[in-house]
Amino acid sequence: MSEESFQLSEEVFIPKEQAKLLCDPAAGGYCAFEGWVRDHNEGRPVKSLEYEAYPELAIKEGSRIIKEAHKKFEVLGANCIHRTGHLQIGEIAVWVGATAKHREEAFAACRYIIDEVKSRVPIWKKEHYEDGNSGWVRCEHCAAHEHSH
Amino acid sequence: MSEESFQLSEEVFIPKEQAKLLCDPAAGGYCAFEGWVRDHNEGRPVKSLEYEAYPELAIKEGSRIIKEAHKKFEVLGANCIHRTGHLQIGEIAVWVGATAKHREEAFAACRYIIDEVKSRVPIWKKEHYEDGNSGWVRCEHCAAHEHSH
Amino acid sequence: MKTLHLQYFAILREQRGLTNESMQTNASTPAQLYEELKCKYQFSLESEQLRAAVNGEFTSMDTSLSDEDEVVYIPPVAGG
Amino acid sequence: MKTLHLQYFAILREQRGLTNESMQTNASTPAQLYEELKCKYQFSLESEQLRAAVNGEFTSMDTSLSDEDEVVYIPPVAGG
Repeated sequence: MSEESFQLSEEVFIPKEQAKLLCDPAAGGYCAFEGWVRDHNEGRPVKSLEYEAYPELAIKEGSRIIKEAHKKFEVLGANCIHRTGHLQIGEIAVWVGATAKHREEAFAACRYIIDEVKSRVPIWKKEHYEDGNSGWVRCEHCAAHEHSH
Repeated sequence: MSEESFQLSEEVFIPKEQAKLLCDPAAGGYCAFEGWVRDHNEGRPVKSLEYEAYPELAIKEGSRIIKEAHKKFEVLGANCIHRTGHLQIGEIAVWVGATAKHREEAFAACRYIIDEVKSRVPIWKKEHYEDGNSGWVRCEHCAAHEHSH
Repeated sequence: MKTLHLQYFAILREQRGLTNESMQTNASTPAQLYEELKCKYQFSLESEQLRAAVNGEFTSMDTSLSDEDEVVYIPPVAGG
Repeated sequence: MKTLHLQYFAILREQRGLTNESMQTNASTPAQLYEELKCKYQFSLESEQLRAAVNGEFTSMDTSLSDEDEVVYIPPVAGG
């Protein structure tokens, strides 16, 4: 397993180049997930997204998640790369790839990694709405709540 | 949903070109699965694989599976392409891609499609082993059994 | 007697040594026809391992065959 | 009094108006320090919504802080 199994990228990246690193003649199944910037969230039209990371800890925690996937599932390879900065609709925000002998393990590892990354890695998402407003996802409700009191 | 949601291909295909067809600004998650030709099966070194399809019915049944995925899950798009002919180690035998608003549905649809394709679509796989022997997967055990009596 | 058109795939194609043929038969179902073929060409698969397709669609091994039907036997599949 | 180094991210960075600062404090845990900061800078998030990282590693909000520690508060994450 490479030390660079979890990466942050300020620039657009090519999933295929990441997938190539996972090539392995023993692999029978490859599962990939890509998170794309959607044009709406909870009914609100979204214009663009901003991702901000705490890089040092994000890379540590992300790499731990990949290591866990190796332990839990019989994966041959697993990688994840997460964008930071300002992203437009349709851009890839996060990519996960996992290979295994059989598809079950490839699916399970890929799913595990994206779920854990989304809930544990210190990366934050700010939505810029069509109406000109913006908000930090999962942080602003409380903010709004506070301000209304 | 395109009529060509399930395709057979005698030639190498580029997953990225298939994935492009699924681009959708409303999609937040894209899950893909690729089946790769492995260098072994059940402990036996494999040199290459041959896929043979009953094309007319394979396309019908494959397209039905994609339709089912649309009904069962909230997918925005789903495609599958399956190779036929003689494939070398590392080549892509089958590709499935599914997009949805959220990742759960993208994963579920992708998994459903590959599982059903593998068990229902009339495509057969012949393994060519390093030792010069060959056999039709899931058909030869019985054959061997018959011959030994 | 009816005329049936057969297409063979995978292991059946190899064991039969051809991809398609037309034949005359008294068999009234795919299951009956297969017993005839199995005996004649020493197919290794048992009838229970097969599915039948008639005129390009899956069907029961016990469906009634009509004159000029196209019959295909589907060995256990192994795509992907 | 100890000196602590703070880095701010996301909503905390915006509400504080800067990315990092060093400060002198008597706070002995990240939780205590946050109450101080929250009051001073009117942070909208409650202490219970945050995780703390000290010197580049996740830690409890009740851990003991030492002089020259680097402290980061982690708002609810939303990657991907």
